[in-house]
Amino acid sequence: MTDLPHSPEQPVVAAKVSRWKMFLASDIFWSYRRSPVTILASIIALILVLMAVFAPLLAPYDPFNPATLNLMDGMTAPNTESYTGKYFAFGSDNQGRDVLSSIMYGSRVSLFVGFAATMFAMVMGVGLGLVAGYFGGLWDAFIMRVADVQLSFPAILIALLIFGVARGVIPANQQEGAAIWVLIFAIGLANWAQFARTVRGATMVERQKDYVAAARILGVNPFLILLRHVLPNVLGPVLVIGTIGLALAIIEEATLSYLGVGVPPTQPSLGTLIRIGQQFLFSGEWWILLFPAITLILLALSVNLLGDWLRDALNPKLR
Amino acid sequence: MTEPVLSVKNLIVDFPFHNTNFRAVNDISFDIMPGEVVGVVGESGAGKSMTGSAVIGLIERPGRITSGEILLKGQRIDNLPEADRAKLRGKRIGMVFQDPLTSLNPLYTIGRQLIETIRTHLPLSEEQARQRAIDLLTEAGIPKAADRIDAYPHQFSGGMRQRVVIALAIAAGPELIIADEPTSALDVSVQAQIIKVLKELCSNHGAAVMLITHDMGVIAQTADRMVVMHQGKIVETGTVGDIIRRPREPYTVKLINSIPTIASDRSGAPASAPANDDGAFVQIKGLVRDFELGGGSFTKVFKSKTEIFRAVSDVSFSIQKGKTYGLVGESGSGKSTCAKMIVGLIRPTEGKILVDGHDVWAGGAGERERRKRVQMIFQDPYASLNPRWRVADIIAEPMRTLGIATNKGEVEGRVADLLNKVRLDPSVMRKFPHEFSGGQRQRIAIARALSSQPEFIVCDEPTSALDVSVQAQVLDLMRALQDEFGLTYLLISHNLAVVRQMSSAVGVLHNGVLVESGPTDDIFDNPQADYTRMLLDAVPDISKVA
Amino acid sequence: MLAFVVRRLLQSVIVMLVVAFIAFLVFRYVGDPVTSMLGQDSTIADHEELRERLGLNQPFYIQFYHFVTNALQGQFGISYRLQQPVAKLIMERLPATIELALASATIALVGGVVMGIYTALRPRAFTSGVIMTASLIGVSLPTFLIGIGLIYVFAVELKVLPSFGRGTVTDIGWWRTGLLTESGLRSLILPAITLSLFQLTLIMRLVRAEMLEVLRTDYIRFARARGLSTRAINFGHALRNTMVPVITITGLQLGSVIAFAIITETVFQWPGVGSLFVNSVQVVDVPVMAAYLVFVALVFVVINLFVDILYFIVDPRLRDGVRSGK
Amino acid sequence: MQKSLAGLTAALIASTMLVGAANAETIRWARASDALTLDPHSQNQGVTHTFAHHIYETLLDRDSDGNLQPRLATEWFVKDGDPTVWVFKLREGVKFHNGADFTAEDVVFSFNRARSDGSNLKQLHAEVAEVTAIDDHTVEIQMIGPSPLYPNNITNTFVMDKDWSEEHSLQNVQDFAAGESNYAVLNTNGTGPYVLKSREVDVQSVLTAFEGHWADAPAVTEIVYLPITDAATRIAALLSGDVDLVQDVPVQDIERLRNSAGFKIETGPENRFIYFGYRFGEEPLKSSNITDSNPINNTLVREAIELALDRDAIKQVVMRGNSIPTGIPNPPFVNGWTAELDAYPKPDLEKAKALLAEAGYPDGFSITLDTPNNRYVNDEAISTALVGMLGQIGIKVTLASRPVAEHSPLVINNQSDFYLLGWGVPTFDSAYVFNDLVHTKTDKHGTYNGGLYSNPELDEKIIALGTETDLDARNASIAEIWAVVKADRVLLPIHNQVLSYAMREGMTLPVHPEDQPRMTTVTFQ
Repeated sequence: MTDLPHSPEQPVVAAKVSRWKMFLASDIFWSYRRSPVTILASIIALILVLMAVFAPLLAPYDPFNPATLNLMDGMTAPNTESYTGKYFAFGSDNQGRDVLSSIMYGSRVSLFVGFAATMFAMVMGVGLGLVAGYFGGLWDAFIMRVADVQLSFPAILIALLIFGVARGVIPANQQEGAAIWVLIFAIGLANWAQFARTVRGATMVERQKDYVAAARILGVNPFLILLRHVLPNVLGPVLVIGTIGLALAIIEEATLSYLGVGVPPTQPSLGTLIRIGQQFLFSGEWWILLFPAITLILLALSVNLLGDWLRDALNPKLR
Repeated sequence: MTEPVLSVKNLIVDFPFHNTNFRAVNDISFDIMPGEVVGVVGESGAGKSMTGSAVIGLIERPGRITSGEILLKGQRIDNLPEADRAKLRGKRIGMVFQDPLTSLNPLYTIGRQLIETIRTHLPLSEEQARQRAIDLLTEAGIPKAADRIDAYPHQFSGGMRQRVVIALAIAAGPELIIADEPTSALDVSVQAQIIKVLKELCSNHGAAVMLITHDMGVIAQTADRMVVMHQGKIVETGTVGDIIRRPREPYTVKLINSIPTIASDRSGAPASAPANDDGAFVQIKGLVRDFELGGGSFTKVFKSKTEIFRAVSDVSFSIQKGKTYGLVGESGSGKSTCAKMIVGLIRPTEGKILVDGHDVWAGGAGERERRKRVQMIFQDPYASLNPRWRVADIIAEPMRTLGIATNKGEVEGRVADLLNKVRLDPSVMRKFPHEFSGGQRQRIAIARALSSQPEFIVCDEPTSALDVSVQAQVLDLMRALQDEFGLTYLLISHNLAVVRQMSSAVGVLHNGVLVESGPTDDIFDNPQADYTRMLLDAVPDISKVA
Repeated sequence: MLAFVVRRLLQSVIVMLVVAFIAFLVFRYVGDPVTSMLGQDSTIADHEELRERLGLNQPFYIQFYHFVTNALQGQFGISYRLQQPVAKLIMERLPATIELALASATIALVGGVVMGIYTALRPRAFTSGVIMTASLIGVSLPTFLIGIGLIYVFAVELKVLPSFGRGTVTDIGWWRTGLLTESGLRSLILPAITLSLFQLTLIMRLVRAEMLEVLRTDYIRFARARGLSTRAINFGHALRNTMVPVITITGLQLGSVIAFAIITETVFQWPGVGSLFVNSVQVVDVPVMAAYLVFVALVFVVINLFVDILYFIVDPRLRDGVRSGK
Repeated sequence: MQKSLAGLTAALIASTMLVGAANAETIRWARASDALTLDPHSQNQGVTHTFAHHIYETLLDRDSDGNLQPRLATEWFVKDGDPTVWVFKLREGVKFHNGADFTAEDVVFSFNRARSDGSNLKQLHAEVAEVTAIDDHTVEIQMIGPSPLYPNNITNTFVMDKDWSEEHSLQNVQDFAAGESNYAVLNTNGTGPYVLKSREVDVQSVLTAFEGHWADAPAVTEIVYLPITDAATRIAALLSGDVDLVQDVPVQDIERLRNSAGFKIETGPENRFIYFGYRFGEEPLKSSNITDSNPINNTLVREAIELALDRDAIKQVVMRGNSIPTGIPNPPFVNGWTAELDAYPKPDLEKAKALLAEAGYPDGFSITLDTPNNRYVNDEAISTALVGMLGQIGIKVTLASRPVAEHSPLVINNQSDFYLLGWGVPTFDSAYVFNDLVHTKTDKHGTYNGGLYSNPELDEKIIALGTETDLDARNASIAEIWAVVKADRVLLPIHNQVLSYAMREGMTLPVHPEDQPRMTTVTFQ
């Protein structure tokens, strides 16, 4: 590494850090360009996200507005005429909802839950991770023990319990409005530990660096140091976990709805759609399960692939 | 005449990166005769290590040999299939890396690693191999080799590990040893021994040595002939004596001149300082620092007693205003700990630190004084600048934090001013650290230090991460600034030459104890403490060239 | 070392207490056991009376206290749903879950490590790319769907594997194993795969990442420079160093396998503690739920301890209390 | 339909006597959940009873049409001159599995046990004052007052062996608070047609035919009982040939199974209706945007809601034709049911809107509907459908879907404004419905009257039913009550559930109205 030429005064590919930093800058884009899989993944992800965001504009029907549904349209096969003479590209489900539209709106819910939950987990995890890693000592011990306990239970279990509590604490008549937020809280709380662990590690490394010392010499407030100096330098790995976490959160949401807790059935998420469709696996209405399932796979897969690529691209050693 | 062990002909190594092709080694040729020690010298990026890798055939992707030939004992090897090349490694060409701490597999005993290597190349039984391993270790100067052979790497000191590494390299009796900066990671005192071991072992086993280093001193002491490289090209080749005494090429001249020499320096040393008096600007009185060994907070909770390690014990010295005090010591001598205590990063267990009469650890007031007056320059210019910040912000942080300048325009002005002071173009303030070379970064670090208008700057190994030529420039800059602002320096360094050049008074630190302190020339010319004497003898110096 | 183990155990106890406490905090909200216990032929009076008898009217910390004091004597009460001692129920179900967990853990470990090494040694090979991508599908689908899918293909369509249950079992003492009969082993395949997919992907990626890191270290370069064979380098030196960090994460993962089994066991009607838990949640069988959660915590703690000890064995630096590189 | 089915069954039963006797037949019987306990008096729950009916026996039983049939009792009648005493003549020559003889003492013991505190059956025997053995084969039951329909209450009260029980100190039913479980939870000694061979809770139970049984040997000589929780897995098990009979068949799979070779479906009405309940009283709803009054309390609104409800659509789409829409919360089996009451209005959105406007809610209102999602057939889907239907007349419904364990407490504790619930009528008499769903909520009555409907006149009539001996007068009174209930729309009935059993070709299991199929009634072709 130490061995690329430079006359000391020309700011070209100078020495160690500067060289791979430059790499990084250009290489993220470069490694992206030369990885067709990643390109494909990002395109798919983009399409799905746009589809979800603009569902109200794109979707042929509004499956979330019960008043527009006619039960008699239920179970219509793709591209056959329904009871009320409608045509559904992907068929309709047992409530007469257009599966295509449901997928669009469903991804909207799933993505929202996924993003929000991951954000929540990220903020919490990063925050605690920074504190644990920077201040160490009992702070560290305590936070990491909690993280251990947390990790000893699968996200699903935790989410289940939290959901139960919320059910009890929130007055019955407000629960439906709250449901989605409870879900976000539950999934988020179930996933913060990974972030905390990673950030803690990275922080412990950064804390030793001289630029932190330089700030400490000036007596800069520790939290300011964490925020302005350390945080920006530990965000790389966080980003990676974030992407993977997003996919994970979406799957977890699906699993939760399989266990009977989750978003209200009148506003099905991708996961709820799959849970519903799964009942029709043997009964011939394959489209109710197939299309949402494919969408979920595509979504999770593409997000994961992006996360992968990001991980490798951000890690100069892995090239 | 005899056939050279190694002869490199018109070697070219390219690194095709996605957008550019970068030529690491550019059409070089040289020979190494049997039993000869050839030094390859050059600054970082000169392509010397790459040459070594090319010879042993371990160039990392995407680098590759574009053209040229490498012959071992007249047989061409650069075009051999990987399998056959692998056979050469260790068997006929051995290699020693720079950092002994990372060169050994931490999970296996050194014995296992030796025996494995030996048996890969020589038809020996487990026992025979073990015996040979023990012999090698003994040869390499490992005491009680027979007992220690089953120890793990982490149970050896750096110097010892490097001995093991050399033993490993020589294990199968290769004809050529490539030593890539074998001593740069070690303390001077150890350095000398390692060089000795390397030389002895190689001559015993009749192996030629290709010694790659940036340190002219090492070459001067060790090598028969030397090859000077610069930007991938060979600048000059010849016997060590010739080149050092009568360098022909301008680059070589520049290189040699920029090397600080421990011999009493030309730049007219500052008048030796008067003995420790209380009027001094900086006074360190009976500084002590203890560390508790081992154990996280939980161990603390669960086991009552923790062994105490005294890193700094009763260190006292003082610095006159505008002068430089050099603190010399090897790694682990506690010099950095002193620095940290003085700038307020670590609280002293005992002792006082007075800067301009203010005790910097005396509560809020003291701290405020310290922040105003004391600043620090760090060793590694790559770690001391926040990579995510723009130069402007980095330099501005101190003045912002201390409220010296707040409004945007003023700050910008001052930053530009400081950049000029450190001989950098103000336009660079929009850039990020990674866009600069090591030397430039150190200048930025200095600018930051000056930004709070301190009177006293602690410089912890300010140049040890830099090439000699750059080092010279940085040292000049520091001198100039000292004169301009009447700064007081505490210069911490393991490089005696640098210290001698820069400082008016010197202290020698050994295992946390200040073994000797006084005016520079006194200490260098007639040292009292044995340790100091040992240090001075150990320093490889081109003036000592055979 | 001993001090370390003791400390660990102490922590474990705390962990489990915390878990149990949280559990009780939560239970009051997951539903009302009484309504599920009394059929529709019951009066409000009956409900009150039963609630009183079960001590459900006491504040949760009292209930918690009773739970702990009883638990300390190995008393976990009797299941509301099945009216049998909880300890007995869990012991009966334990073998099934453990066998399933071990099976899938083995699949995950072996598959994960092998594929991880492969993809690390051939980072640019096409096959590696395929493996990397394919492995993601495992984590891109909810477990229940994967399970149903496998059943549909292998049981319904191909009729090659059983669709549910554990097949014929044989008793070895109190341990009821399905590993000794052919039908037992065949019934193990689908659930084990379903359960392992997630972990497999995870371990594989971890191994790959770590291996790539290790392959770039000095001592590997030095090993090359000494002319050691590629095999010796990759599997002798690189792999072992890779394993050090892998062990921790893997340990944690295996811990969660047992808990993850909840879904898999439900889908495959696997008679383990997981399905027991799900059935208990349906009717708010508090004693079982509490015991289960504590049990999971225990498993995790034990595995963690085991992992740390393994750590000591693998990494000499730790034996001498030197901070490990990772 | 069920009639013809029953006829067929009868015929087949006759034919199989021979077959069954001839060759041994094992049947693998899968359903959603396992019997909770083997203690026959501990749980009053369908699944548990169904299982128990194979090991233990009751004095009286019901046939596929729900008519009372003799079982351990051969005759039963009200004692001459004393309308408060029921006399039961017991079958002779009946033996318990352990060989002990079945006598009146056993009946007395069992009934007292069923009435004891720990028992979940005690409500069914609330009217009983004392049970006495007249001789070895006669039992008299002294009621508090005249209770003409008492025999309907005892079809799930199983008879245990007194000596065996005392030997294992089973006088009391399992107490949940107790530390350990009693002997009867895991061990049995009944007079039933099958003997428990092995049992692994939630995994499988094996029963074999009891040679010493008083009736003819059944065609099925061995039963392997397999609980499979997940519906899809359950069906998969049948399709892959791992089981012969699936009891709880998801409606959406019925058609597919009916049409696929090698499988057949038996369907029949269940004695259980599904209905919506809602909040009465002036107090405003918790979950509505109308905060000054309770729209539901207005008859017009309730009528509007019913007019918006399209029962036939639910039947066709949600239930796949497997339901019997009804206009009255009372299954056809039950005494008091009439075709007129059962009639329900065709949906009429225009009229519904008009009614809402007339009631003062021209733009509708909002309300939360609570629904279970794991209890009744497609419960959540039904509620979801209603949300759509009400949406069309401007009533904005938010749906709260919960596991039944969280749902039923809401109803019992009157915390729900609007909820879905199902109700079975084990006594086959309207009084049972009135007691729990219509009577004003007290700690003895109206337990599940979550809407807090209260009508003092009805309450009197309902109480009176309990003691009315003149059946005609009683039925008349029932009819009057129903008239009011229907007029007031106290409950909004949707349909009666239809049961479907799926089985492999070559066997037949008739549907049991209480979903308590007996393997003794299985026949093979």
